[in-house]
Amino acid sequence: AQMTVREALNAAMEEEMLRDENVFIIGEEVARYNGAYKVRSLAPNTATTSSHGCIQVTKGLLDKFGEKRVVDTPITEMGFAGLAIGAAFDGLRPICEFMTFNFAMQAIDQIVNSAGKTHYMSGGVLPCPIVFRGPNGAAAGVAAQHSQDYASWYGQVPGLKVVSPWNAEDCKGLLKSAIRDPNPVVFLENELMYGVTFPMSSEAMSDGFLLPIGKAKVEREGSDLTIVAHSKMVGHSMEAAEELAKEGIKAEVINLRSIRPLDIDTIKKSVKKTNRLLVAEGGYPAFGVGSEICAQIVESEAFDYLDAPVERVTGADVPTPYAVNLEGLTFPDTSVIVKAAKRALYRSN
Amino acid sequence: AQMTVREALNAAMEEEMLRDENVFIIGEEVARYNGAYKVRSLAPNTATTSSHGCIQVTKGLLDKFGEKRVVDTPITEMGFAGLAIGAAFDGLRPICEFMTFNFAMQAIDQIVNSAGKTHYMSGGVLPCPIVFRGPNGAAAGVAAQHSQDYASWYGQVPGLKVVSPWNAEDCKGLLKSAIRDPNPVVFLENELMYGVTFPMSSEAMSDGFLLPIGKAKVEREGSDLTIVAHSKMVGHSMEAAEELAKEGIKAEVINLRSIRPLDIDTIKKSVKKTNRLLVAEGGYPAFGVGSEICAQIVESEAFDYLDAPVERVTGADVPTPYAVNLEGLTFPDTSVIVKAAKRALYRSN
Amino acid sequence: SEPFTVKLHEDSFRGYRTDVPSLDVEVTKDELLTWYKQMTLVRRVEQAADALYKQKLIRGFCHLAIGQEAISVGINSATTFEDKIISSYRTHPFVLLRGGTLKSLVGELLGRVCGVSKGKGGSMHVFTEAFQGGHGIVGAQVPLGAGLAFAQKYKGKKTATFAMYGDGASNQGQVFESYNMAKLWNLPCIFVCENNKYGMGTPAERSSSNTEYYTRGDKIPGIQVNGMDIIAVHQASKWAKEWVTSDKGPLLVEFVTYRYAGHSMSDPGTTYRTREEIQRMRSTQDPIRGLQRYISEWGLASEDDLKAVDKEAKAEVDAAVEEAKQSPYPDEKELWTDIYSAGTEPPFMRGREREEVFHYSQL
Amino acid sequence: SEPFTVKLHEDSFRGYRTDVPSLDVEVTKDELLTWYKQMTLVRRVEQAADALYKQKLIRGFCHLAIGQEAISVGINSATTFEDKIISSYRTHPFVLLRGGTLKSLVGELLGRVCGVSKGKGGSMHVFTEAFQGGHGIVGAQVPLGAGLAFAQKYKGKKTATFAMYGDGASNQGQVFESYNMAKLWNLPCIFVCENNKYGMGTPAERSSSNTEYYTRGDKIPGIQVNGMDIIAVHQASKWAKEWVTSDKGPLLVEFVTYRYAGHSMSDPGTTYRTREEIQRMRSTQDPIRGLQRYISEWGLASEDDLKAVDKEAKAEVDAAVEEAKQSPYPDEKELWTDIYSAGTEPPFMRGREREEVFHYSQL
Ligand SMILES: Cc1ncc(C[n+]2csc(CCOP(=O)(O)OP(=O)(O)O)c2C)c(N)n1
Ligand SMILES: Cc1ncc(C[n+]2csc(CCOP(=O)(O)OP(=O)(O)O)c2C)c(N)n1
Ligand SMILES: [Mg+2]
Ligand SMILES: [Mg+2]
Repeated sequence: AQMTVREALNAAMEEEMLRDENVFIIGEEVARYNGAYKVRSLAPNTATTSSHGCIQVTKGLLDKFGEKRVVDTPITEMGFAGLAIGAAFDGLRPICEFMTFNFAMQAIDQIVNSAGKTHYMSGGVLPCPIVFRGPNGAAAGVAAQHSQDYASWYGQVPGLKVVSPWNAEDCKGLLKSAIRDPNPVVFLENELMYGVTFPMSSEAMSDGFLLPIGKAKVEREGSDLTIVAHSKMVGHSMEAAEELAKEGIKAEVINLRSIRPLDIDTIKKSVKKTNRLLVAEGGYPAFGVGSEICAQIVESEAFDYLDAPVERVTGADVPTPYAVNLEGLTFPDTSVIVKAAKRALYRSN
Repeated sequence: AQMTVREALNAAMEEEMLRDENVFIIGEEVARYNGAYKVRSLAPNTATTSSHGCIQVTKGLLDKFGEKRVVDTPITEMGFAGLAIGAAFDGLRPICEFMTFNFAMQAIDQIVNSAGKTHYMSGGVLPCPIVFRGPNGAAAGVAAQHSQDYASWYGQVPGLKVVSPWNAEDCKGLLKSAIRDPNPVVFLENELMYGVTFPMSSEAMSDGFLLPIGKAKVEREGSDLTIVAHSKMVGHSMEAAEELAKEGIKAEVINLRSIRPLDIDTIKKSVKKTNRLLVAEGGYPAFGVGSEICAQIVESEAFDYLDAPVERVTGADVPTPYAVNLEGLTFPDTSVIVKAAKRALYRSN
Repeated sequence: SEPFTVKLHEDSFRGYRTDVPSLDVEVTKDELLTWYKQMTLVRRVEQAADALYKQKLIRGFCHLAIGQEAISVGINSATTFEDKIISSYRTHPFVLLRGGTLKSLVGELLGRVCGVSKGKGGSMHVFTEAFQGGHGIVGAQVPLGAGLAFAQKYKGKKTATFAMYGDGASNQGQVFESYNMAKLWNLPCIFVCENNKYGMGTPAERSSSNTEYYTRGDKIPGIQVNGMDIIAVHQASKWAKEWVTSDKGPLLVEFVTYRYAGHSMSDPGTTYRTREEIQRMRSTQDPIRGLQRYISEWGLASEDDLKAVDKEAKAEVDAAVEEAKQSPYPDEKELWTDIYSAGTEPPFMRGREREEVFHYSQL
Repeated sequence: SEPFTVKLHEDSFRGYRTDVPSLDVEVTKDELLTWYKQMTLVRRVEQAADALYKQKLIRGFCHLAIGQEAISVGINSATTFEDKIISSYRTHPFVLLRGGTLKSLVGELLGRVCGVSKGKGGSMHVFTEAFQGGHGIVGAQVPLGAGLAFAQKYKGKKTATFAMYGDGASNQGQVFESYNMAKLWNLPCIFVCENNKYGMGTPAERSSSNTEYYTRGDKIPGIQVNGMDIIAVHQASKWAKEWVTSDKGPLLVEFVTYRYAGHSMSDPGTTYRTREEIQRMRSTQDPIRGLQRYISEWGLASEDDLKAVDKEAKAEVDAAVEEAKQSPYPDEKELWTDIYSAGTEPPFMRGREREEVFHYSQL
């Protein structure tokens, strides 16, 4: 079978809502509005218009579950995130949708301080089973304020779990796990991926399909170089591996899936085999996912296996510009990964 | 001469307010309330009570400059930060104080999106000369929500400059530079340092004393190991260097001073000399200052000079607990730095 | 004991878009004596906290509710443990009133393992099964409270949430966001503004363009209540609970009160208000003395009886303080527990350097 | 030309805690014709944007102000370039009205170097010296506006700030925080709610527990204005500016209006409202036709004159679109400029991998 990322997310929510009365969805335009908040996506291999605001991600759920469980909110991120957290304190299992994580920045105090820290500060008295989800990072042509990647920010906070899926299976299996997790989970989708279709195994189609949070997946095996990526960059990394293969280079591609917990063991194992590491991500370079993985590898026994500097492929250190040519220079693509990969293999320069 | 960190900050503001009519201070309890919001600090070599909320940092300024220029706000971080940014858009030079940067999380959308990105998004039409300041990281015994270190979060954002001073000279020279800087500057103080006295050179006492944002300072020269630190950890690093010296180890200590721009050149130069690097910070370990410095060193020519893995000394990966014994295990101190330093030198384990 | 009716002072309530609760209140002797005892206990424990702070046994912040005892006791008296109460950092009383013990409260203040939050939260962060905390970020608890009410409604429970905040906190945007959602969705949420006239050193008039806090909910009706009179607080809280549980939507309740001490222990509390003002409030408005006067007037207990209550409270508190002091600090393993729910942690977490690693298999 | 007095419809204004502006408005023929021309130009350029978006020449979001032209033109007519105006992402008109050219507006939409923001901001982020943007985070512009007003007061200027937001945005907490500070500090800030009945797909009643937006400032007086009548908007804006510049503190102004198109270009705009509703608004309330009727009624211009204006507007827009299309994309160096003020950048910044480094010495 096949599914778009959007359908996979939708299915995950529907299945979990069927399974557990306490699961509900809350956010802006999640219920009545039918997919009208879109931004045109100019990325190749996506539909020309992809949904922004995820309305299409929650499409149909209102009809199936009614207004009690699919709740449209006013545009008050801090307020409705706090409200959802309060509901989780009482044992409900909210799925709190942000139109994008850029808008969640208004609610980040609630996510980090109220959801992330209260369980600890209360010595375990107040649980917080909640999922915060929505598109993270850049869409196409929406400029600086709408294009930030928050993986490392949330990933920094003990008390949160942070997931950044790539394909439809990831989305289905990880979102279902996130909804069942008794901890607050930040679930970072990618708008440019919503319309992309992926194959689904029959296992993945079943409503019992769960993927473990905190485990990376080796998407492609290889022996010459390890490429670690999350979200949309996994796709580019797979393409890069394909290109490299044409030149006889065997790249191993690891789909990180979770940012916290970070599955460093899988990466270490791979690096010990390949002796070369490249991390690809779409966010700002500084204090990013690549930096952390590099640091963890360097301070581990894998350090001694490194035959080349760890390469970081990241978004450029600029507020995302609108102009198409400049935007093109802002985010990495397959060719940038190939370039850095070859450098790690000393085949260029 | 000598000054506490608090006095140095106060002097910097007073001098710049005298120099430029457009500089004003805005924040909670900055004007009328006289130093009453304190938390007891139990750290050694600080006064038993140190100011929280920086009231004492702005002490006396109301009397000198009046209510027009020293503005008490309601407890509305997002609102008054936004208001201050709006004022900066019109050419004023606000010093926007947060009682702590933990509370600034409510305003972080304004800081990042409105202050940090608007100049770029407007192609330079709207300037934003503003300083956001206040204590960052942990005070003593205030638990998880009041103890986070935001250096790497803000440091990630192109468009912001981020300063994290250590001693009184740093504070004076860097705060004055921050106030004069035409860009938004996030100025991260440390409450546990407010009461600490440092010597001040006569140059530093003058009202023309400016330190450049983006330049680190070698606080102590050495040849065996480079210790990079910012804020309070510089003091611990200096103590650690002293202890190491007793065993004949010559540690070089670099006071980072700025988080963005990050002065990697000074670090590289040092690492090429010492071949060993340790980074000490008070924040969470993941995606932190140490991770980024490690990554930048690894991807630079300095990588080839490293004779040992880069060591990161950080806060523990836990929401800060209140209990004194647990809190003690949460933040690094001199002995943790010494331990990791010796490991980098292969003198332990 | 037998219920009887007392008449509140006619200034006890003011209404906005609503009538006010009846001034005739039905009470029993037992109730009144219980409240007396509770308020006395609350004050005693706050005084003990004051002393412990001065002895440097309490760290960080410590905010006392002395002067404001009628509010916690009065709200509690009108609710069951099925109702939810959520508030700020000035909430020691609710621990005692809602399932915690004296020892567990004091233990928390001392950071001991016997504390309600196992010593991890400290003074600002106290919780029980029936009290949802204990929150240190000003204003953040208000949407959380609206969420508790949301859950009550979702579950079809006929219970109420009291979401409490101060006069200073009342200006936080998220408070208005919560009002709006609660009204739109008809949540059983009582927004309680504990107006003690100051937010830290800022008098209400300097923080709030409208200091009639009960009128700030726009379309949400509100009442103002004399928060120094326990019977008025009780009556108002009962009425408010009745209001929201009969599906009339949210309500604002402003309790006008006064904090005797500084904002927190490190604030002398006398730079932004006069000693006379404090003295006047203490001598004319004190909630414990006020109830004492009622009790004497109505002949429900003798002065000696009440003195005995006070003495007993003091003794209980003293004993609890001693017990709590004997309680150990949390085990070092507790550093790592409760970050995530037990059994759902990552395999390990990192300490301050790469060799400090905690493996959950060690638990 | 000679001023003459016209009488507005008696429903044009409603007041909250204040009288309303006079219904007698003094206008001149020149003014009316200018407004006609401006509204026509605005509509034409929005229609051009619509077409360009459909041709995929405009990327991302594109929000049109068709139907709402009277508001930008009317506010602008009551202000000078010394006044400040700040708003959301639906703000193309202000570029034209306040110092930008047609080409610089269209160029921005196309992401060309001739754009008002050098192509870096796009449709949502347009600015001129006299228009403070152009902000995409809903609600964030409101405290920014209060800050502009703060600066005006600080500098002792007798000017006003119009801080604009939508019916959906009106529920954002920071809007209330801004009200409160503006009232406390008596800022010359006019809070303008552009109530076009929907925030994206949500009708006002589902987002706002009080949909009379002009009454939501609590102690701040407010007026509601027919936002489809340019003369009413002009009159209200003049009156509002007069109010805040005479130190009477802030004011709320709600303009009741309607957006003809979808929320943004990707929204057909017909799933959450009926086609009939849209049609009714267009045919009975259109601001341009409304002014046209006045002009004919008062004999200020012939139908042909007005048609000529329209034709000219269309020609101007068409020409600007062609010119803008000829404008190059920004030079690649522009990726790196304006992150920091020129001359205060770090020595270099990092691109997507370690060899992509931009040294500012390259500039
Ligand atoms: C978001 C945030 N800003 C600032 C603070 C610091 N702070 C703690 S209590 C307080 C005053 C609150 O006053 P009020 O709401 O009246 O409550 P009261 O202390 O009088 O009970 C402030 C400013 C905080 N904890 N959180
Ligand atoms: C903080 C934030 N949340 C959500 C969005 C997405 N969003 C953009 S416009 C909009 C609707 C705003 O409606 P309204 O304020 O009525 O303005 P209108 O579009 O009608 O002019 C939403 C939800 C955003 N940009 N920022
Ligand atoms: Mg108060
Ligand atoms: Mg609208």
